[in-house]
Amino acid sequence: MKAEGTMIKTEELQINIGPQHPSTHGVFRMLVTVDGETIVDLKPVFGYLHRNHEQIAEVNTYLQNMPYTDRLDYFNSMANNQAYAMAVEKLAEIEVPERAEYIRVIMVELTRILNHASALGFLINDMGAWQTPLAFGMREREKILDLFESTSGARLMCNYFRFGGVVRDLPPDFVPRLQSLLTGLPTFIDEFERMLRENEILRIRSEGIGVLPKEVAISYSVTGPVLRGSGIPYDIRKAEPYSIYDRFDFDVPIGTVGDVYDRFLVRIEEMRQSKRILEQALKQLPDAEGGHINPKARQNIRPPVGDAYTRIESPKGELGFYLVSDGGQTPYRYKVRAPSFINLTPLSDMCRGYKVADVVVILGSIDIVMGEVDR
Amino acid sequence: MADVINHVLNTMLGLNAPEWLIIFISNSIAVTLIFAIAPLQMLFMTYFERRAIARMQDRLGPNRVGPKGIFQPVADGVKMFTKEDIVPTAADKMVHLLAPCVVAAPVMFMFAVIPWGPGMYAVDLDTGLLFFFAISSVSAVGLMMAGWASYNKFALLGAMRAVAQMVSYEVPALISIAVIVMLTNSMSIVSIIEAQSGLFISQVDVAGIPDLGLGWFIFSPVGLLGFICFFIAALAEGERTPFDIPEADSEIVAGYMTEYSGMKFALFFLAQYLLNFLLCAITVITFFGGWQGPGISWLWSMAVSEANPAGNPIFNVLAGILGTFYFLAKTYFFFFVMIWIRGAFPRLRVDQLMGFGWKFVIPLTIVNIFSASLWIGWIRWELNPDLAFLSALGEPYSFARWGFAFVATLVMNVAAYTLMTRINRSPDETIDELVADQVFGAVTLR
Amino acid sequence: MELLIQIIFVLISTLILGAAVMVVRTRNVIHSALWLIASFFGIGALYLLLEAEFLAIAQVLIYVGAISVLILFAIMLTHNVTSGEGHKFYQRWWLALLVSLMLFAVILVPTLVGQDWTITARPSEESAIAGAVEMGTAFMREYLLPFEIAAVLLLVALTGAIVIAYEERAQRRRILTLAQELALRKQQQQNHAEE
Amino acid sequence: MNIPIERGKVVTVARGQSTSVAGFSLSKGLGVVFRHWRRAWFEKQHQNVPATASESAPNAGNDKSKPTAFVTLEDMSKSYGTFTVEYPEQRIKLPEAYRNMPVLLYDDETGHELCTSCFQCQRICPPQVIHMTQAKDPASGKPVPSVAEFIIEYDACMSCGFCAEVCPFDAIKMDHEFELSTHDHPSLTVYKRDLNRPVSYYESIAPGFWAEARERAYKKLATNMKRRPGAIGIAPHLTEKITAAQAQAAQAAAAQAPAAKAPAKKAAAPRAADTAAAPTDKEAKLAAIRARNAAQKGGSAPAAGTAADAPLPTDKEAKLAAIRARNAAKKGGSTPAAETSAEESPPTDDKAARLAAIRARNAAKKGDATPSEESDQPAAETPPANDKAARLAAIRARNAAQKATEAAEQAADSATSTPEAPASSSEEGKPLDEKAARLAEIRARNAARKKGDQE
Repeated sequence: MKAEGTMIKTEELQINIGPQHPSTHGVFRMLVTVDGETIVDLKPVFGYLHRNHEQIAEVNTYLQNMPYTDRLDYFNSMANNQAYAMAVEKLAEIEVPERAEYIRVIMVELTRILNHASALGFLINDMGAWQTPLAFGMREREKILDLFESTSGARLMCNYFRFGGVVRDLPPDFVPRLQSLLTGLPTFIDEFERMLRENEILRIRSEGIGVLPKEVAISYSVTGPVLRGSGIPYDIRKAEPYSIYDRFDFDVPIGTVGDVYDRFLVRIEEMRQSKRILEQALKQLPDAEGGHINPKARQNIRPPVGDAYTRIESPKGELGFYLVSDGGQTPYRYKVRAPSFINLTPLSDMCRGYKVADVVVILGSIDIVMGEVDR
Repeated sequence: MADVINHVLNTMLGLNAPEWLIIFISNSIAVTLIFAIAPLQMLFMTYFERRAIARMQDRLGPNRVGPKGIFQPVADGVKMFTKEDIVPTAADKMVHLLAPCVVAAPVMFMFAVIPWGPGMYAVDLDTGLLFFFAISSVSAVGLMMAGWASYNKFALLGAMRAVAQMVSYEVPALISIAVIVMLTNSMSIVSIIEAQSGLFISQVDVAGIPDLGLGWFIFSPVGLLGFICFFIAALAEGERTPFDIPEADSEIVAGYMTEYSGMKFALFFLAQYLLNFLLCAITVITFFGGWQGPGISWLWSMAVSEANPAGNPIFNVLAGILGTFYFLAKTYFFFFVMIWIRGAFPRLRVDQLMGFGWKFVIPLTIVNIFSASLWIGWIRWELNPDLAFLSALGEPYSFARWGFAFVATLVMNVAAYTLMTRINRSPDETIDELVADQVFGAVTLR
Repeated sequence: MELLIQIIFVLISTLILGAAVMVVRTRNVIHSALWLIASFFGIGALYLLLEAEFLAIAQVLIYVGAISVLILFAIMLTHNVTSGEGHKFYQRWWLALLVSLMLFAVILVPTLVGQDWTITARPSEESAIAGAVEMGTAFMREYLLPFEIAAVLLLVALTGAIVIAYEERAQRRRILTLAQELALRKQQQQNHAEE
Repeated sequence: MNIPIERGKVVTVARGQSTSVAGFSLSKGLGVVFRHWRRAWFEKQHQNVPATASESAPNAGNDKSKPTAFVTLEDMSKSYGTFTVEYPEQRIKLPEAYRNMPVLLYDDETGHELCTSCFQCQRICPPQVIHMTQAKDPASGKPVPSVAEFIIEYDACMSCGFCAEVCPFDAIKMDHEFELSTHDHPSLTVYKRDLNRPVSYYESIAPGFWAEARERAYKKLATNMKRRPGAIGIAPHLTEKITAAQAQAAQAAAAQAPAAKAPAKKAAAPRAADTAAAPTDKEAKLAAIRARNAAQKGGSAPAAGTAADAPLPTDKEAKLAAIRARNAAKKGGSTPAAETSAEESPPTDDKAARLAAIRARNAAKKGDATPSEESDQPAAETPPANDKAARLAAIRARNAAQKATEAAEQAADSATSTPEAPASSSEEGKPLDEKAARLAEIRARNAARKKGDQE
């Protein structure tokens, strides 16, 4: 599509970024057509990590699916567990005791901090800083993973939630260690911000890059920090408060322009809000003995015929589970609404007109995990 | 070096060796020394870098091979030797083989001009600085050859960017060095270092205070701005963050080094690290007084040199050791600053890098030349009857003149710096500029 | 010492001539450019032999550092010049040889004949304008005019290049980012609304 | 686009024009990095922790020549100092709940495995990697509550921990051993001989969990041991040792005081290295456990220490004396061991028949018995994932036919002993008439409740 006549014939180059590439966050390929340095068109290609998750789910019983949900967004296994557990509880009408709800909120908010800390680390890494911000982010992530290990037994594949509560109660040393983590967190976030927020090089590389205007964000049904970066204050924990999120007060950070810099600042602000929620949850944590699970809840359930869709605010966006039960032990249909997959769709529009070096930064700012995209 | 050998052979051992034999021996010793020291420097630098950047990231760095990981570079070297050297079939065999040599050879040339201590230099060219930068521009040709010979799209793109970056950052590097040449009236590196002795830049030796060798150029505003611009240009020349576009860019995998493996890759690596060492060395030589430091001149006055051939060679050795210590300490401090910057900053995009170079660094260096000429004018010009106002300042090289020049150039340089930063924050293309482009017919809406 | 210098001189000149011939003979354009660089190096070495340090270094800096990189850039950026074929000798190569010999005769022979080949004593140190200092003062004194004319010439070339680059950039197809496109479309709707 | 937000406000992130002169904020970044560099030389973030007994014991898996120091992140608020843990020399202290690969437990003293192959874990396992066969009494051919062969495919297991949760006998637990990398892939299909771990080992790695499960486990083990004839159910590598110890104890008892029925007393010899073998007898084993329970409860620990590889007892006579004393205590207070009818019934040859017998009895029991106290887990009949499960399904189908004949006979003398029978799931084959009726009634009740909620 070139204007005729005086145009200087420039040859369009097809560059393949990925699937095996240092900065594509997992196995993901982008076929980029480039005119000189600017990008004309970008075709994302994925499916390399497809593991037939939803078909396996239809063969397994409801309980047996729980460990598989850890492997969806392998960064936030607790958030996936919560979404799935809430979907089944809604389907089979199982109540969750108070203490279990608080434990769940604590775990998911810890996952949010861990996810944003490492997502920002990877984003700055794509911009070229040699792993120093990532090393700081990973240090905080290690601390949180130690807490997960002492409660659920595994660092990444926690498999900690059950229908009606959680597997086992918090270990005795969990609360004091979490409190010391929360005291240490502000130094990490302030240091991260002090190091990078005003940094000229970071501003040049991220201001005005990968702009996703409001209307386009809504039309692509993008959710999570990407949507809030474009300036729309939509957070499911506020818009449709599930579990006990209506008992905590926290703010919803939004950006103005919707570029990489806004999404960077929104994620930093969200880490602070998660810290606020954690502090309130720790104060209100009821210490009912054995309150971590509803005793009457049976794990091998046969939910009555019907369907249920629940959605939670996972660190990457709106994570939804749609379950259809035919009364049997295995779900008839099991669908996951993966936020990374939906947030990935506007990538081609967001990258058009920018330089090749910006593609990787824009992809990093969307923060995708291929396990969730390909399922 | 030659006079020491002459002294040792003739006076000490008494055999009157012919002139050319002495020169031959001293030069051959110097060359073997350099060819031994350079790779060792490179090995230590890789280890130094990995340990330093590890500590910045709260980790330990290599500590398994040998005590405290000392032999890690040796292990890397052995690995490089044993790695298979893959040459792409479609590659241009000869050029692919020659490229690393053309990149590494000039770097060894540049060592010839670097003085490690008082009297310890391989050759004292009276155009030393110019030689240094002339030879460094030859490696750009080597990069071009590597990029082209690998017959790989990424390598070609990377080579083009690398050469564009090196050529476009040579300009500010040379101009900011020209300022120092103006101050010292000579391009010979040895005389530049000797000019930085004493206490103050204006070679005004205050009575009673011995020559502490602290008269470095960095202490004058002209030198300070020159240092800032030169160090930025050195970062770009040595492809260090935030300018390491060609080497580890996220979209062109490893730039011009993509198709190289084994020992050829190690040669590129060697050339890059030695270039970084040399750029730090030149920064230290021109702005921080090379091997100058307290105690050097006192030792050197008693050593064997043209000034007093009857000196005791022991002092040569002592002065040499102290000089080398100062020189290496400063150089490794600046290499640490390079690592430090690498640990803290992200990378610039190619067009931003070029824009930064041409719109920020080069204008600053030109302003610096202007303020340097003012500096020289104020301090050195003799009394001129019709320039009455100058005589008010006292005779040349006087303290008053030096103070006045200091203040004036400081104000000019700081003003230039802030103005440049203000100008360069140009916002993105506004909508009406877009519309204007549309008039050109170039903007087509989909 | 004289003999040594003679030997070195012969070596360097064979390097230069050999490289120059290879520049013409090789098929691959890039190889010929590289041979050209080799010959530039040779000339630099000759200057050093004549102890004109500054000239040798200037030669290396300018010819090998800048101009050859420029040539390589030009070769690589133009599209199909580097394919390597099309270097066949023309059938009538002898005609080309004849013309070049004629040219050689017309220009060079009269100057060579008129030259008196006696080697005078080596010029003394101070009169040789070889050092950087003498060259600098010479530029400012005897050769000020050529210096200024060269400066003006370079300036003209520089501005010319910039103008061409701007024109080319203006005509290059502009790819709008999403935000710019939306803003432009909104602006156009406003214009239509006003009409 | 305004979305109502309670208990919090919408915060617009301040992009703000960088006020400082260019380069100043760059130096702020440098300042942060330098502080990390400076403090990394002196401070460490992981604190050293004393190693517990089990961890410092040299792990047979791989030779840890250097003494391993254990570290953990006690104070998590520290943000400076080196964070590296130098792995083989330093190790992070594994929390109690840490789970890697499942292992089977066997009691130290009696050598009996806790597992009664109730197939719960095989059914619940998501990747279907657990395979087992039930042991049979060689004489009568009837199934015995013990496992003959137990296989876990360690390479496919995702250590989700379901088997440990589901096991009613606390027989299978998640181990803390993670250094399992090996060259030969077949070795990752682990058989029972390599899966067995002594209870004392598990107690050392997860004291809290074992304390909770200890009571329940031992009570069940006691009843199960009663129903295991001969040396069935003893961990394979201990069989000769235990049988040897029992035989030798039996001769001593016979020589000393030949009782009327001469039940051979089994000397609960601790796992001596290679004492002579003696015929075992079920009552003797039971006696040993009850005595040890009593002794342990009473606090006067008998000579046998709980550490798995306790040092060899000084001499045999001291042990014998202790055992005889305990026997005397037993004769006085022990409740008559009810002989469950299971052993006398004619031994059918294959395992499935015995299974059917158990299920029949359960069905009868479930009809009148109150719901057993631990959560009733009718294992759902997972569709056959691989060929073994298919064969099992076929066997179960044949059982259905056989069950009708035996139901009446078993129902008469259903066991009165404590409800320890494995709550094996109701079968999905041709349901018994009253079971189907009951199921239908439950579903009706659910539907009613759901309609009630909708109004």
